[in-house]
Amino acid sequence: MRSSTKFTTGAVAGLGMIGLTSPALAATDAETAFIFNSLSFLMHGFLVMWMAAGFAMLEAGLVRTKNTTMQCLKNIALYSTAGILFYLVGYNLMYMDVSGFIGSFAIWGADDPGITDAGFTEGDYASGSDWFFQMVFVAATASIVSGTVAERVKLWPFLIFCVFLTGIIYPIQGSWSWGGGWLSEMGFSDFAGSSIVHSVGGWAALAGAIVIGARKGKYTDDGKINPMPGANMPLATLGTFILWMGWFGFNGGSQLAMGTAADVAAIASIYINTNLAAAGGVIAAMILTQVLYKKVDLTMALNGALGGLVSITAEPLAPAPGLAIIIGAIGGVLVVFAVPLLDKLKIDDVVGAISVHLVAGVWGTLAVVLSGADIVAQVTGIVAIGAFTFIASLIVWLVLKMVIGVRIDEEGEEMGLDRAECGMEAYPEFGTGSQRM
Amino acid sequence: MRSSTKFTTGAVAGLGMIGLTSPALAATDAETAFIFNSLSFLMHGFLVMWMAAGFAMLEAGLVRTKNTTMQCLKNIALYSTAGILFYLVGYNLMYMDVSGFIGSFAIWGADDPGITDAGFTEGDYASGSDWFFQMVFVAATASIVSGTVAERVKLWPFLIFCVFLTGIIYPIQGSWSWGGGWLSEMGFSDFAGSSIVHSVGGWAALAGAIVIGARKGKYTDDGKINPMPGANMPLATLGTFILWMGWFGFNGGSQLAMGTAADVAAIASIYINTNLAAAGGVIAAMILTQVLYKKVDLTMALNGALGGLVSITAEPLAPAPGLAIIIGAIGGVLVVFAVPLLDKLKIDDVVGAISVHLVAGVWGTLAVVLSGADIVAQVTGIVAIGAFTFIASLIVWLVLKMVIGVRIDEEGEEMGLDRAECGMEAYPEFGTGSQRM
Amino acid sequence: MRSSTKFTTGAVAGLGMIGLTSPALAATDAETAFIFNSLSFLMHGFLVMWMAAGFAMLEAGLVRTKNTTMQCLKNIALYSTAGILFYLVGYNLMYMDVSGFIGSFAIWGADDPGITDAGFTEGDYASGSDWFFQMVFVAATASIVSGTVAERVKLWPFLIFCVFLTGIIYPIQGSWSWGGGWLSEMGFSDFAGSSIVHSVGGWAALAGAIVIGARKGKYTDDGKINPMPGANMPLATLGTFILWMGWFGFNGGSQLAMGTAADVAAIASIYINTNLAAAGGVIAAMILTQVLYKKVDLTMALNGALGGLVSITAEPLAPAPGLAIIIGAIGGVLVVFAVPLLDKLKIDDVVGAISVHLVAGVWGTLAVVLSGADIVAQVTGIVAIGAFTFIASLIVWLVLKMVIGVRIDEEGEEMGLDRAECGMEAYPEFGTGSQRM
Amino acid sequence: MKLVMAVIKPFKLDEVRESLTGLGVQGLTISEVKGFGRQKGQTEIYRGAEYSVNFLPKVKVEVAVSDEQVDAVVEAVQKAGNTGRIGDGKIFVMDLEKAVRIRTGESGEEAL
Amino acid sequence: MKLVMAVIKPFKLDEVRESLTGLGVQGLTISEVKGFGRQKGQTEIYRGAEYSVNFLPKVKVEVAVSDEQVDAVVEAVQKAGNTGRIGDGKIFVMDLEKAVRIRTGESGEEAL
Amino acid sequence: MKLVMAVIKPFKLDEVRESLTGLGVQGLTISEVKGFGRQKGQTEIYRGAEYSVNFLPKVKVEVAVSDEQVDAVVEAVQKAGNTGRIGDGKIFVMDLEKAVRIRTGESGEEAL
Ligand SMILES: Nc1ncnc2c1ncn2[C@@H]1O[C@H](COP(=O)(O)OP(=O)(O)O)[C@@H](O)[C@H]1O
Ligand SMILES: Nc1ncnc2c1ncn2[C@@H]1O[C@H](COP(=O)(O)OP(=O)(O)O)[C@@H](O)[C@H]1O
Ligand SMILES: Nc1ncnc2c1ncn2[C@@H]1O[C@H](COP(=O)(O)OP(=O)(O)O)[C@@H](O)[C@H]1O
Repeated sequence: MRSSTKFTTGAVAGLGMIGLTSPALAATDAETAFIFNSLSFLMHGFLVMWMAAGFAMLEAGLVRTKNTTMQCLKNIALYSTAGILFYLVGYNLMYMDVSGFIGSFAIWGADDPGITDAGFTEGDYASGSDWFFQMVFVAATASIVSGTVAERVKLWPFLIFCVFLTGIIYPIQGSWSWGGGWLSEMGFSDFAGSSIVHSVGGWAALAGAIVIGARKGKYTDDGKINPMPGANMPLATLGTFILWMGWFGFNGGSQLAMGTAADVAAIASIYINTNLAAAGGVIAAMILTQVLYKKVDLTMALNGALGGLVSITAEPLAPAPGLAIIIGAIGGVLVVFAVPLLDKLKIDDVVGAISVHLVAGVWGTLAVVLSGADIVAQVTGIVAIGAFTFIASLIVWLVLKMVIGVRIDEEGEEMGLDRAECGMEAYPEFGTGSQRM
Repeated sequence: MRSSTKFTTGAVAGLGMIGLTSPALAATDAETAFIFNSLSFLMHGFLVMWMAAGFAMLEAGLVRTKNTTMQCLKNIALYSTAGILFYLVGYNLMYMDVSGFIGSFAIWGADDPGITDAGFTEGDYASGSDWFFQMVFVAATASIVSGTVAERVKLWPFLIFCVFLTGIIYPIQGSWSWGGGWLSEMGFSDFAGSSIVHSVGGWAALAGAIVIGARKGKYTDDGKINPMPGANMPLATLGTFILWMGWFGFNGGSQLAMGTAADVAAIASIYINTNLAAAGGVIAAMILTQVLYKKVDLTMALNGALGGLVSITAEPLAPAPGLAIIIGAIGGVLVVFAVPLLDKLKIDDVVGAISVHLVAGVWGTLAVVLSGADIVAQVTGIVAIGAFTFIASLIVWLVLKMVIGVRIDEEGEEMGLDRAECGMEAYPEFGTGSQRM
Repeated sequence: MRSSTKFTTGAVAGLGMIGLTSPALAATDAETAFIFNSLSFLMHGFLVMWMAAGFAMLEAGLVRTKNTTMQCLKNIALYSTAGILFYLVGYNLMYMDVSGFIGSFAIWGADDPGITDAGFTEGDYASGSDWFFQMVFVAATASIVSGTVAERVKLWPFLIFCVFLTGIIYPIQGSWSWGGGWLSEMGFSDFAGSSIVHSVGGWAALAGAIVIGARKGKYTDDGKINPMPGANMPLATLGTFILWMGWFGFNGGSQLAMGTAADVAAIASIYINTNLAAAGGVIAAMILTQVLYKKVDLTMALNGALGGLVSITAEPLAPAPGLAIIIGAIGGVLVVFAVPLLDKLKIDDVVGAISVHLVAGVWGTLAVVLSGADIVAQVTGIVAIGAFTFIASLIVWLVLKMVIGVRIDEEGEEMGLDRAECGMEAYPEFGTGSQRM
Repeated sequence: MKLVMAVIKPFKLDEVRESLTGLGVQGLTISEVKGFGRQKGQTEIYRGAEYSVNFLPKVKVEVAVSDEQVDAVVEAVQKAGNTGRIGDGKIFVMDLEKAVRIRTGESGEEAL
Repeated sequence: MKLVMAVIKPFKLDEVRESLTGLGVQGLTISEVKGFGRQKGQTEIYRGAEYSVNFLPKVKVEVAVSDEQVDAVVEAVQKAGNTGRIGDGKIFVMDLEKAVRIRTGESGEEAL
Repeated sequence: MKLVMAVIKPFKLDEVRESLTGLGVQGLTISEVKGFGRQKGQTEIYRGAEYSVNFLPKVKVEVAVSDEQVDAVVEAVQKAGNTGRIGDGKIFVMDLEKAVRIRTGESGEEAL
């Protein structure tokens, strides 16, 4: 479990927890605390699991109809892959016997010595509850990638990339901080993963977008950008609401405990800040697009919510609510500027995932400095995690490109991945669907 | 927090809680109770937050395609606005130092004196958990309005209305009852807000519908009603299921405690009654539309579920399950009759929100009399809350109308708010979308 | 409550619970355990309730547009019916004074003698929390049927079938095992209901499909199968994700307790196995359709997830995670083969519910043998439950067919149930909808 | 007989239909089309990038009429479909050699 | 050459297509249209308010044929599209001056 | 005047439109159609059962032109719409008796 993160960033709560066990008169007993802590992992874990549906709906709404079946398929497949890989390799690589730069290669197994046939003797939480909570995080990382490279990456190469991302790349960099490795020793602080989860997804997505290239026709030779509007706005909205809901689990559960009054009060603060940062991101993105474009762009408002959420994720506990609104609003503003900037660089990010998760993720990690983190440690973490993830991802994408190819052929891209790779239309009776008449 | 409500309407449970702390042998200790109470606020709070998505989907499904992007945007924007305003003004206006008719103007701040570095000393729940739970309620009120005035109200004036509704109007009337003001002293009982939340939303919506007027072409001069069918029934169904799920949080969390066996048993009863009232509303609406129209109207069944839920909200604990079914069924029946009645009055309520939240809300508040509430107090509450909210809303809407205008121009209404104000189609490849060929 | 199941299949945890209450030093007190146990029922219960939305979306996505409104209506109606019937008859028939083969006819009422005005004295959980949890299970059974017989069964006959299924058939067979009847005494083990819930739904669906017959044009006389593709793939995907999420409640809550460290650790293991079995089902179905058909069929991947989930439901606790993946993967494989097989037998199952819930349900019940269950007891249970449910369902369907007819007339089937029985299009502005121009 | 084919603005459909039934026209067939012409589409912005919509939604009305009716029909459509603003559309008239009512097999003007 | 344009009931499409291919017709083009005529739409009720649907879904079949084939084609469509109930639709025949196959540039009857 | 009606592959629409505007054509009307012809649809598999899609998506382009322009227009469409692969579609030319601009009431070639 993320032990060292706890001590680094959750210091107040952490101390609280130790202190709180002493006054016997009113204190929670050890087994009750064990249950609360485990329950927090489980409840918040199912909320984070739900984010997989959020990513699926967001992305299914932002691609064109001809690639929608594929986008759904990729999302359920990557969530499945992430779970299996994190079990086979990832968890132990990230958390077991971390030497500083890497954990150990082994299949995960539950370990609760404190629960015996004679009853409970000691322990902080059920080891399985922690595993479950960590597992749903790694899936989020892979979801980020799928949005960026949508509409042209082939199914199986994409899933193979996810195998490496969730089994190797994510866990190794995760071991540096949450696993108790060198970054955590340096004082790097990333409460729930603005960098460790979100920017990692963003870097992997960026590497993918570069290797795979833009969708055919997205950028014309004369420098024009040719928008390819998403097919289903309510679906994208639903996805955003799901993610917003899931984020209470993402950030709230990252308190890693609920067995004391101080812990549950901390979770309450985290919920509030998480919610208000998202709200700040929405309002900022709306005002900004109104000013810039004279119309309010819904997809930017949705991205703004996510930008706000990613921004507060590195430190959702310490800031006062007012500061959380501001941190989130800045996240929303960054997203609105980053999206067209990436287009100018001809980096084709279908759903804005790089802007949301990488750009706002970096901002969020820096913003921890406002709550007292060491700027050098933060920058070191951002750079180290970014460099490692980007380079490792680039290598995997390039090898895949050379060996089996990562991109659908032109004809398949034209007809859409749904017919080319799935043989199945997403909406056969709508639009130009084959089943209309 | 809603202290006085607790004593007024949750009397049995409240007494239980006091009594239960004495028998030392088996009782939950104070810190454990603190955690349970806070957890109830948080868990039920995220369920109520989820209702924001429910309203968004319900409304997105019941408007026409050309206004769907806007409806999604309004919903995520109002939820964001409500949170920020409740933080800046609303909470303290509703709950802090309520003098009888109003609280105080101040920014909210967490206050948990019982949690110190030395550990937990005393307290009922984390103050932030209560804030979070109360905040998601106010958002529901604003969501109700957005459904009624859909398809013609302009974005920014609508959001400004939400600022007043969530920052001022809702909190002031809320201070009278949940804030411990004059209505609560009178014995007015509204457990989870049939009046305080739902009818308030309904009154504000009614004022809006009157000031803004009906959609162009909805009512012809010869008295004919011209239906404008909602564009996406599965979305409306999803929204209803989300709201139903969220309502367990809405009503269950309004027990305001989970730290004793009696409290958790009360929450269980509330879940059961909430569920069965909704079920009663569905079945009643289905049978009634079959009898009246020879066909079963899905949108009425969905509205029936919501009518049942609103009806039971004023007292979801005391009734036996059988009575809950009946209360809900009457709610469903009222909705089926109220919808065409409003049309006859040329009050154009796009999604039926006035019928569901105002009409069934009044009924639900009256139905508390069946569980022993004082009829005079109930009627006083209904009238006072209604008169204040309706007049205050009317003023805000009228001022907005005069100053900046609240309604899109005819051409914009014809082409749809999505293109007129968002420049973005909800379904560009479906129907007559621009991206089909 | 499912007392005997607990002792049969949750033996380790059950013993643990007894043992754990003795060591006074660190143990949860009785009231705290009561709250935890009740909370588990409530929290897991709302997750299972959410599955009703999952079935609705899955089925709404897999039918054609002209039957989508009806599919939404049936799902919200059956969920409502199931709750009311389980209250009026079902619960007591299943759990009260079970004589071996049947409980008693009586309306359910909460019974918590351990909670008095003087406080908590004794008890394991709030009786209402248990009722709520059991109620949402029976709704799942009815949902399964609605998917199979979609697109041709009339509304009211279908709902009358649901009355019998949820009020009589399900509770009677349930009394044999979870009610403590003869099957449980024999040692039949079905932790969360691979047979008791899922295969029961599957058998009832199979009887329905046989009595009602295939959709017009599905099977041509020359033996050709004429696919009728589902209209909305993202909706079907959303439904699957909702079901997946809800399944943590379905299986996790079936631990029936959370008041000890051992229980919460068991729930954690159940979450993990549930998740990994679904993942195994997805990956297996994807690889298999790629190999068989050279394309990856999204609907099969979705069915694969559900097949994996159903497979692990009979024993989600005991297997190691690796075994859970394999059990789920086999479930996914079975589904991929069962779907075309049923088509060959001209059994028209619109959404694949028989393959998912019956076939994988039988497999899952057999797979408990891998965790030590007695094969004779398992086979006896599968056969007894299957025979009873299938025959009883067949009788109800046949009587309905004779008395009021179960199938829409040809013209109505051609124009779709939405217009024929609801007078309401699901997507009036899309495809060939009436509101397009 | 003649086939009159008109391309009009979608929101003018009801008026056009009513003016035609006013002339005694018993039936007509419409379809959704997109038009390119002097009227240009709005420029939209999607996620910061501009684009223009070249083809605008129009409705095509096809009505078969007798030779005597054709002038009145053309005039009625022209009047009812007119807003005076660019993009109102066109009316085209073609010769119709034969018309058959599928239900009865009748042909010629009785079939209309 | 002639252009035969038929407006038929949607569920008759397969039968019409089969009867045409039976005559040796090699290709045809269909589109979704809505028809207004003697057949009236059902009256529906939405949330308590009645409304009638004026335009009913139909399918338009367009097929270019040689002058010799035209009578057989019209007859085939009339037979296959017939249910005997109101709303079966119409067949219109127009003169076709020229036909070109885009792929090869062939024109005239070879292009069909 | 003539009415040129072309059935083309959807992704060729932009090229066809550009080549027509290159000739000075000011307007045209398009619609979504489905074509049946020599080009056969892919066989798909849905949940283990094979099916073939008979009708393939095409775009119909209708453009009214003056008699002088017609040959150039047909040639332009044939060139721009050509991929050389089966299913490229057809061009049909019909006589147009009258054209009216709804906005102004102008008729004849000025109306185009
Ligand atoms: N030459 C043409 N052939 C076919 N359709 C045409 C032609 N010119 C215009 N149209 C149709 O008429 C519509 C209106 O034409 P446009 O030039 O925009 O305005 P106006 O009719 O006022 O001159 C176009 O959108 C197109 O559908
Ligand atoms: N004069 C007409 N011009 C063009 N289409 C027509 C005309 N009359 C009828 N139609 C088309 O034929 C369809 C059937 O016509 P209708 O009058 O309802 O029945 P019937 O063909 O049995 O007389 C209509 O829905 C419409 O699409
Ligand atoms: N006789 C016809 N009448 C009307 N449309 C036709 C005819 N023949 C072909 N078409 C249209 O042209 C399209 C292409 O025809 P097809 O035979 O597939 O290829 P090609 O044009 O290369 O010969 C068809 O899909 C159909 O839309």
